[in-house]
Amino acid sequence: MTVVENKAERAEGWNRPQVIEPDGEGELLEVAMGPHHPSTHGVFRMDVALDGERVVRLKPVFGYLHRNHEKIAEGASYLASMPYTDRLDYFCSLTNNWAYALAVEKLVGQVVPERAEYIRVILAELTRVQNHASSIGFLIQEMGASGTPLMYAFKEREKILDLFESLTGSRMMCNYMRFGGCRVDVSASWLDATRKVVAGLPAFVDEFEALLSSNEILMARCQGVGILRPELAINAGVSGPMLRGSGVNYDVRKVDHYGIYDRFKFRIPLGDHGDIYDRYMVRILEMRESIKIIEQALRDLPAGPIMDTRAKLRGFRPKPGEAYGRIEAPKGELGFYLISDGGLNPYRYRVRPPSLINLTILEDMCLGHNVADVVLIFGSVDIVLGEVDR
Amino acid sequence: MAVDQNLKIELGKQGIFVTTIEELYNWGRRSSVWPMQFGLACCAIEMIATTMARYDLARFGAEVFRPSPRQADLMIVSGTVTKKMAPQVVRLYNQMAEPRYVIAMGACAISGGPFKQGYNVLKGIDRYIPVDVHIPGCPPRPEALIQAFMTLQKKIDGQPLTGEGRPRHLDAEAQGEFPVPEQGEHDLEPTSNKGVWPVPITIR
Amino acid sequence: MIATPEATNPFFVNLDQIFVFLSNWLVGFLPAVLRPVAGVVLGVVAIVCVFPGLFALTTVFERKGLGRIQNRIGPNRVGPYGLFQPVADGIKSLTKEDIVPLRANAVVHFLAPLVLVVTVFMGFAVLPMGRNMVLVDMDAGLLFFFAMGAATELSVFMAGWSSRNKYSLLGAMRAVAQMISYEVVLLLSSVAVVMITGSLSLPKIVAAQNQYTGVFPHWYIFTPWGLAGFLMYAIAATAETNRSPFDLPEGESELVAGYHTEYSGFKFALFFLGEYLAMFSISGLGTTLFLGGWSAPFSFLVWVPSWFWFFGKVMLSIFVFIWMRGTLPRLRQDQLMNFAWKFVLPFTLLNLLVTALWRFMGEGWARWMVCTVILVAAYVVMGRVEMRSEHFGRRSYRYAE
Amino acid sequence: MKTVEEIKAAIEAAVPGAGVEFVSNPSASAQHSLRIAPQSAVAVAKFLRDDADLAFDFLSNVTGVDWPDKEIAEKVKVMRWVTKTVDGPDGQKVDQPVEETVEETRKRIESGCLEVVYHLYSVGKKHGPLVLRMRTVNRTDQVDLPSLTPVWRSAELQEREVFDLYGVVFGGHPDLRRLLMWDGFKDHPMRRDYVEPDDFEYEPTPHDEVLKRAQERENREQRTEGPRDRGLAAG
Repeated sequence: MTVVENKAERAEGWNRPQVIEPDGEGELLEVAMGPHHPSTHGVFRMDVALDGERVVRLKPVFGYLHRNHEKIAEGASYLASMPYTDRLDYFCSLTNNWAYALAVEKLVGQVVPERAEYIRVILAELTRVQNHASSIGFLIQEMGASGTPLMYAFKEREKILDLFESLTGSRMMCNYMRFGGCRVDVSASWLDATRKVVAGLPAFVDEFEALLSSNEILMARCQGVGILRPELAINAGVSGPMLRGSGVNYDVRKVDHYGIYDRFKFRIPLGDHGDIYDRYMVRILEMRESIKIIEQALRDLPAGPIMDTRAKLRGFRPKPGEAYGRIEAPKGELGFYLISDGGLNPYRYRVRPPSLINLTILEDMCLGHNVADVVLIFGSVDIVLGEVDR
Repeated sequence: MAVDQNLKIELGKQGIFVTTIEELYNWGRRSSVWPMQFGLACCAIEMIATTMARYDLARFGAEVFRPSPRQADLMIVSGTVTKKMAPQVVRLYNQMAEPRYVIAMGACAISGGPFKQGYNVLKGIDRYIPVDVHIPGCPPRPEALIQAFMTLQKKIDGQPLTGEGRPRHLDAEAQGEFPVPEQGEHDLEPTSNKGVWPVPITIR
Repeated sequence: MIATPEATNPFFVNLDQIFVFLSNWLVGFLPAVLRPVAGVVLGVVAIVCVFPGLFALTTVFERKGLGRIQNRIGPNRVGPYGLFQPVADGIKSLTKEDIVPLRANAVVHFLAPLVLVVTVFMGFAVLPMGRNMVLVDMDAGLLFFFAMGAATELSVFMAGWSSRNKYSLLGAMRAVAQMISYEVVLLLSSVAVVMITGSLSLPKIVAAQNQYTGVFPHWYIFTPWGLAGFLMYAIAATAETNRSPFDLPEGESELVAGYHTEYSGFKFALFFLGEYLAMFSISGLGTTLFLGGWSAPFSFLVWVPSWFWFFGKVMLSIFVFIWMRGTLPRLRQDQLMNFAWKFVLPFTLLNLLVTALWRFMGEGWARWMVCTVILVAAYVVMGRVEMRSEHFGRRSYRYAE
Repeated sequence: MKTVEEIKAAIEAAVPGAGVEFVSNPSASAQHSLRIAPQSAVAVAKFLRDDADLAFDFLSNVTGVDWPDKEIAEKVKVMRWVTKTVDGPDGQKVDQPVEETVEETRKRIESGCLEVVYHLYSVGKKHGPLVLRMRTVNRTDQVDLPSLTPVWRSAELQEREVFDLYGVVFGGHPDLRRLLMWDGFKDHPMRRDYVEPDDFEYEPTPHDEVLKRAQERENREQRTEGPRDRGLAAG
């Protein structure tokens, strides 16, 4: 196997993947992994060319779940798009809600009451915990562990979903946040239930780690595989745990201080190698930090209103202009870009999907690796097709 | 050729169990429905949740999710079928071995659901393949999927092996392969399989 | 042997030999010319009935066991405790449509599952499943077993190649590479037993282990070389039967269903059956070689029928297989091969040397000490070198405020 | 972070003839943007990325926007000679041409364009966003823009998406294919004048515009296909 650098692009350094030429003679085996394939988290296709079992070329094909979210949102009022955001990244509907609400609030300059901000933080961090747990579960599932870690993750996820359901009325599609606040207030009994669930989370993470982190097969499969260099990661717009796994200290919660994140004490875990294991560990450590944030938020939750009294939901017509709001969603930087022409509907509604952009460098990470590694690398990116194709 | 129910119950009390080929066959089919490991969108997550510890579809003997369509009996169309994906869904259905069943899970798989206005969204998978059970909801809860599963079992139980109402795979004249739609310049061609889905008439 | 009151009790002796008597009794009705043939036929029928039944039981056991590991219930709707689940699966598989892909090689596609099941069944012929319970007491029984076991590779490759499916082909390639590599280890680890026993006949190997010091048996697993050999055998057996963590040939997440991707209906069921039968036969052999076959674990338990011990030990190893499946992720192809050729095989060869030492050092504590020290030292050194060369290990992480 | 005006000055100093234009954003977010000329876009982008102070190394978001051709009706005051009856000097009525200002409505079509918006952040300096915009000449034939993928790899898939959904052709993009729709698809569905295939049944109780469209469609179908088989639907 010879790795040939593409000379024309060497000047730019990281802009194109290296070209790998097969050693042996004979044809390459072209395999279309997907759109129906057990490992693609839904409907995603990778056109892979294999030399033996080694990947020589990999072209992702998107769009199998392109549901025209942006087009529909441009024909609907601002509030009517809120339920659609739930279905973007269907693991984390609450963070999607928040990102959209944040963008609209920026557009019209609305303030959010303090209690609502705290509730948002609690829900977003709970979402992060359940998303990371299940994404790790899927990753290990892809490694062939016949579902046991996934079952453990989903056991915990169900508890968190119960909290969501009792608060918002739906397990997955919460449709909870509003421009200038939240839809319903949390009750004391909900808070008690949340405290109970949160108290059990550290034990769950410990159990998870005891099962997985020092498993030698897991280490052998993950360490040194799918390395992503920090320069390339930044240049390719990679965000979230992927970026931090490559050792880049960039977390929108710390950079933008949106919401009230500057009031909480938490740390950003960083990996040094940028391989699958680092991404996995960054997710585990982020869960621990999220639990700390939830505990602080539950402790400090103030009383007060949950909606800005000046907020207007019906006949909502922002002044002409535009706004780009972003948050640190569990999968990375989730942004909404809105252009208003003064009408009832947004003139342009754009989602910056972290899952799609994190896939830009999929080929770079996979080249030269095994088919089995491709599956793992893809799993470690942690995507949701609803967000990739929108 | 049904055994008299009363006689059967009476014999059962005496410790003699009577069955017919039909019953045995249907019992076998219904007790071992292996779904295909196939998810499309949001509903797929609820489908996974159904197989997980709390809801545990395995109780019905249906936890053996086969990744290969050849070995699967049940296709759970879980989520939005886009026009880009529809030909593949039909192809996968064609690849499955008879007897095969389809559950359309969620509003999108039934009718396009909230994304009905979309230019790339297929307005219901029953336009191309026959669906046995529809589950409403966006997404349906895991309980709903279990309910659909039990409905499917009931449906299988009620099927005679001969005569009118026999399942498709025992009908020599029935259609076994369904035409795969082509992706045209603006839309899928044809937009529906008229043999499976007669265009509904709305009377206003 | 310490003769406990029960061991000499005619009732227990009869119970132990019940199948032998039964067979002799049935054969007794026939003319003397036909008796040897009839005895074999009867044995074949017994094997063909018992092991698929055990297979059915094991599938339920596995699904329930995995369920227990994963905090759920498992099948419980079909029959009491879900016990009829395999019956339903069987009826379903039998009546399901059989698809042969258009471009597949139909003959080979048809033969592959048959080759698998038939050869696996033939392996059972030489396994002693109880006192005097062996179908063919062959002098070269072990050799026969391995000869039959090698045919499974052929079947897997036939299946993968004839399907004309890329995933099948990849799966078959993986399977062949993996099985041939581990076949070597499987054989060499058994050679140690042959060296000590001095016979390739499996009943003789069991007889050699069926002795007791105090209450403890003389099983080979209780010697340093035997333990090492058993561990290597267990690893190779897991790989040979394509079980987790060595289930690469059908690695679901990457190769859809591996070599049997294109198989449906009853042919697929045959593959399923063949896989489990291979598990039984390889566990049976492991039991025979290292765990004393049908002999009781303690001298005061010899009154329990010998066939009970054999099947008990086999099911115990099946349980370990299931346990591993519920716990461990899968290895990668190159890691698997590295593991076979760089660690397991050298260690097995070393074990042969140690076995030879054991054989010629004579009785006494010295040989225990020497053999144990050599094996432990080799294990530690080789393991360290292996891990260090790959740079694996736990890591520490830094935080940014 | 420097203000947008300062950045504009810096760009003009570094890239002569950059043609940068300041676009104000009147909304509360106050995220003002810079419109750059397509011919100097790559140079500007490289400067923004490599400049030590700005260091916009993280391209977050690429958005396509469609500004369709607008029909502008404007009232124009026109001087015109009008014959008017005026009182003549001798008391008689005389027709005389008089210059007069008349209001007239004129319709003019303002050519629309496709716009691409880039949101930049800096990972090292932790500032942003800087909004860059580029416009094509029109929406039909001159839809070329330079690709910024050579500068930020992050634009690769997003520019493909804009090409797919809006039809902006990015020169210099390494792999410009459709991203979301299938390859044989001909339209650009996110454009505002795109007509989606009318292939769904309307809800049981349509009203207003939806009812109109539903009836139109039914009429159309009856004309083309004739009466349909009602047997199954009735049952």
